Amino acid sequence: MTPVATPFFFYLLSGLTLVSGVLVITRKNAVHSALALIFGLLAQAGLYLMLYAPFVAGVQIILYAGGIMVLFLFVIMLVNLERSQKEAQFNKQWLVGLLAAGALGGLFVAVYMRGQGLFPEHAPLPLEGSNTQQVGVLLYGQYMFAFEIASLLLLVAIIGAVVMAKKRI
Amino acid sequence: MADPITKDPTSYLSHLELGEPDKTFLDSNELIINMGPQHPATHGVLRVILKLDGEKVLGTECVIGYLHRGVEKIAENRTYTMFNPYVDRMDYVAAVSNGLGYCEAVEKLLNVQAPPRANYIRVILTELNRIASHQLWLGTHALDIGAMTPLFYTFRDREEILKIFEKYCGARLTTHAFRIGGCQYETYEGFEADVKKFLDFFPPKIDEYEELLTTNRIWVERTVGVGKISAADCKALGVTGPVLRASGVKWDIRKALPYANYSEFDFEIPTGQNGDTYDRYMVRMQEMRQALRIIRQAVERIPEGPIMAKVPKVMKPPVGEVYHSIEAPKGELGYFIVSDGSTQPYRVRVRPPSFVNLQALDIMVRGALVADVIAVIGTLDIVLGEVDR
Amino acid sequence: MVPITTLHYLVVAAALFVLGVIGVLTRRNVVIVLMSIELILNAVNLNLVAFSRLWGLHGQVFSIFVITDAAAEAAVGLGILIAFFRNKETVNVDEVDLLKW
Amino acid sequence: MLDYITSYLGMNTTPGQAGNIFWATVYILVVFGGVSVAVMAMNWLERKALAHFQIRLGPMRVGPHGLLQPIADAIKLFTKEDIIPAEADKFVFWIAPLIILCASFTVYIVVPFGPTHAITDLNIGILFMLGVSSLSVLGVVMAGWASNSHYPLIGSLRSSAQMISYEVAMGMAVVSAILMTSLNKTGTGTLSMIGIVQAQQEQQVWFLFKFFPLGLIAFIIFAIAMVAETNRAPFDLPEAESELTAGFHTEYSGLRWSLFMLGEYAAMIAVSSIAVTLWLGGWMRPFPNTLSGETWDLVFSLVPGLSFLGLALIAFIGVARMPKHAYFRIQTIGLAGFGAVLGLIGLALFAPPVRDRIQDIFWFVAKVAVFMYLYIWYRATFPRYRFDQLMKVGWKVLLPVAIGVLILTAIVGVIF
Repeated sequence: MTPVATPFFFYLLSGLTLVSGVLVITRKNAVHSALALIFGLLAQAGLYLMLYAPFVAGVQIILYAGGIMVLFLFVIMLVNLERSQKEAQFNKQWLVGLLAAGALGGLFVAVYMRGQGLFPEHAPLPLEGSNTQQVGVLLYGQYMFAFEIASLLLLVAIIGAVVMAKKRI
Repeated sequence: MADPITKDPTSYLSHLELGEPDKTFLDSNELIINMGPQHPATHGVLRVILKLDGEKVLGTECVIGYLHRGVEKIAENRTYTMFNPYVDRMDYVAAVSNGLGYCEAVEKLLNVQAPPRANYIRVILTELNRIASHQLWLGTHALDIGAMTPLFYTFRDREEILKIFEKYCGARLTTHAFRIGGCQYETYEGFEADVKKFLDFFPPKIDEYEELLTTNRIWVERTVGVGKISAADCKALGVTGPVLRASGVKWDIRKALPYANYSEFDFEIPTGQNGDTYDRYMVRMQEMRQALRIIRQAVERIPEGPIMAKVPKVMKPPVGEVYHSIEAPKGELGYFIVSDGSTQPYRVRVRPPSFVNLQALDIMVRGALVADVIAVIGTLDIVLGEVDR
Repeated sequence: MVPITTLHYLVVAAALFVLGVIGVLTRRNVVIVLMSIELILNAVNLNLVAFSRLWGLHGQVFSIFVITDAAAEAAVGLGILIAFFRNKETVNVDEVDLLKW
Repeated sequence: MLDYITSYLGMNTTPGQAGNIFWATVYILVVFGGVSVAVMAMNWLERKALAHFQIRLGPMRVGPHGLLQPIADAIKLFTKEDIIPAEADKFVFWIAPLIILCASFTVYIVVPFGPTHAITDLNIGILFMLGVSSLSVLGVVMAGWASNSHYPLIGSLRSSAQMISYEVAMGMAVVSAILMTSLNKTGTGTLSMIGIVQAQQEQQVWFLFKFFPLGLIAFIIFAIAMVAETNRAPFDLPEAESELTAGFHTEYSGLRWSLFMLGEYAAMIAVSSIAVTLWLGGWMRPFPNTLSGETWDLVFSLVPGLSFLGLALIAFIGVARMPKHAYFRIQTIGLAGFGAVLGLIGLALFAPPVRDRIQDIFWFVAKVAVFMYLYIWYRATFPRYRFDQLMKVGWKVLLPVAIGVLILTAIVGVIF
């Protein structure tokens, strides 16, 4: 596949990602935030496709947009947030937080400015055609143990969520 | 029951023990839902206030009166004859039964007897009407549970009954078929042939309905064990009709206190054991077959003779009171009439089966799911015209 | 136009990360804080996938683990949120000041 | 420019893979337009077929045999007042139907109507389809929440729980089919929609019959789950009209409501095409093995034209049966014209170049149409499940069976 208009789509998708990121942290209504986050996640899936990672993009759509965000929306629907919409949206240390985040951003800028030359410019040929298979081989081969741990983590999370959220078990 | 004219909505919620309305339903897991009066599955203008925990029903409160026309009060300002058509408008899908009950009650008060031929005609029409009523019930009940098709099948076949009614008395629904003392009309030519044709036509149709539903897996899952009510609860609440019989009580006024000339016919009272929705369905299906059996006997034995007893033009029943009840398709339909000797009844009180049966709703749906409420409202077979009168 | 290099992706990821951090540090609503954490995880994912174009597929495999982790985190976090909301009728993070209630 | 346009025609791949923007746009327009027309046709067919199941006639007034009914409906819905409840969250209320519509139309990007007749062929095709079609649950949740009313809220909670639950069983069934694609000489499976059909072509068997009865069971699981996934009878609880009036779209009216319907029907066609691709050999004609050879190829390539001629014949029979009365003249002419158009299409399909290009699409569409008919049939026959029973079927019956089939498929695949 020859990529079409790569820079244009890169700027479009990354712009969407960042704008929706800003919306996530500024909206009053949590549902609007969630909606923005969903759009951000989808745009990011597009970025993954551009990075020749179709499998991750698919997982992103199914798990993140279709799974986790539904969970978020569910909880937002269950906890009535009307009261919290009327209260102050930002906490008292917001200035400190903003400064800290700014410092972090500055750190990133500095690192990228310094380390710009360290990235090899010519990327190796992407393995798009058999990407899923390669990922599968790695996942069930080299990272077998991590994979099992992840499944255990999910089990623990399920039990934990049920125990906490259910009134009577 | 709260006053339906009250503007204060919380006055309905008396026995649901509500505090202030909950802000969220996660917090308390309680949700108040207003089902009706404009709702596709409440069979008219019934309003049910449901208190839910998620989908589980914690309690119900029926609000009725949206179809109240003051039928009983109207009776006090009409003569006995003039009131006769009004009763048809109570249970409008079983108008013939209503008319029969009223006519017989007044006859009892006047102490006259309808002639035998009139009684046979009455039995034939009443039983036909029982079938029509059950057909309407089956169609709407199945539609409530989600099966669309039986509705159209039952309406197709109900049409045959309505055609007989129309030919007999000119009306299809609110027939006003009977008069005090007998029947107004002699049977039309070919009446017996029409009825016999229907008798042959209908049994395969019942099989067709049963084929669609009785063994349908989803239908069985939706109805077995749903809306259970014990015989003791039925008796305590005064529930009658197929609902009572499905709980295993062999009580049918046609057998217990025979009226018209039901004692001359040979038929059985179908009963169920579990008192759930499926049993009520089966009981009603059996009742349709039994009704056919009665009609067949009646149509074969129908005698010649007068159709009207001697009743005075101006009816002035002696001072006194009478209670007469018949087995309407929905249960015991009773008329209590007090006469002060004038041309107009002093008081008429109707005991409508739907109204009494509706009480059982709360017992039947507690702990069930929202979908079961619909199934139970369907299976109680209520007609709001009769509940509200 | 400048060809798109890995650095471009890294800059986007960094910006997303900073946005997430701002959200976590300044917002009071727990749901939005959790969503900001998702933003941070996504920024990490973007970094991993961008690097995987240079150094093989390990980054992509790791990003799948990160997504798994995000799912677990969201489930537990929202579970805590529901339990918290049931007891205190609020979703403000600065009112979570007791270890046990 | 002209070269650019014609250069694609010689290629043996989809426009998306060829990177040809012009043809990709054309394909997108054709597919989306075709799906919209199919939804309208489905609307008419559903009302008509359902009516005949129920001894009614269905729409008869607008156009001959109600053929113009969908158009009349569309005009009515477009001109209807668009009500937004005062307490609703306006933005979310506005965007929810769009999400459903986008989700159910986007999946058509990878639907393989033929070896070259797809907008593009992603190598995560099936994953993409499942993922994007699962996004419509977001629209449902938002519609229910934004309406700010109890019935839609319960409807959307039911709906999202149902869609998420059945997605699991559905995914398992799909995985067992994908597993079968890897059972060829090279041992590499594929997620690409075109690749899956080609795998069936290579292995000379529809996956429905592969490892009988394993493929069949997986297919049945998918066929049940897909009905639940699209909220159709007997799993139509989210919009169970006798319980929740109309479920999550109770508060919607006019254009927005029609967007929901459009999305729902488009999703039905989309999941059916997944089923066709995975188990029923996609665009392949029936009996490619037993009835092979030049003559049979020719015979089967005539079927599209013949079926259109058959439809034209039905239309002409309808013309002959029309009452001979001045009142029906316009209707008769209209029906005759419709029949003539069908007949002309049928004749055009006999021309060899058209025939070769079109028959893949025809077989694919014909197989999908069978599923569409099944949907209508279910709706006419079955009562509705209750919510807890629905969950029981999903989690306690379909999921274990699907996992069992998956494991057995893997074992059988390794052994043979």
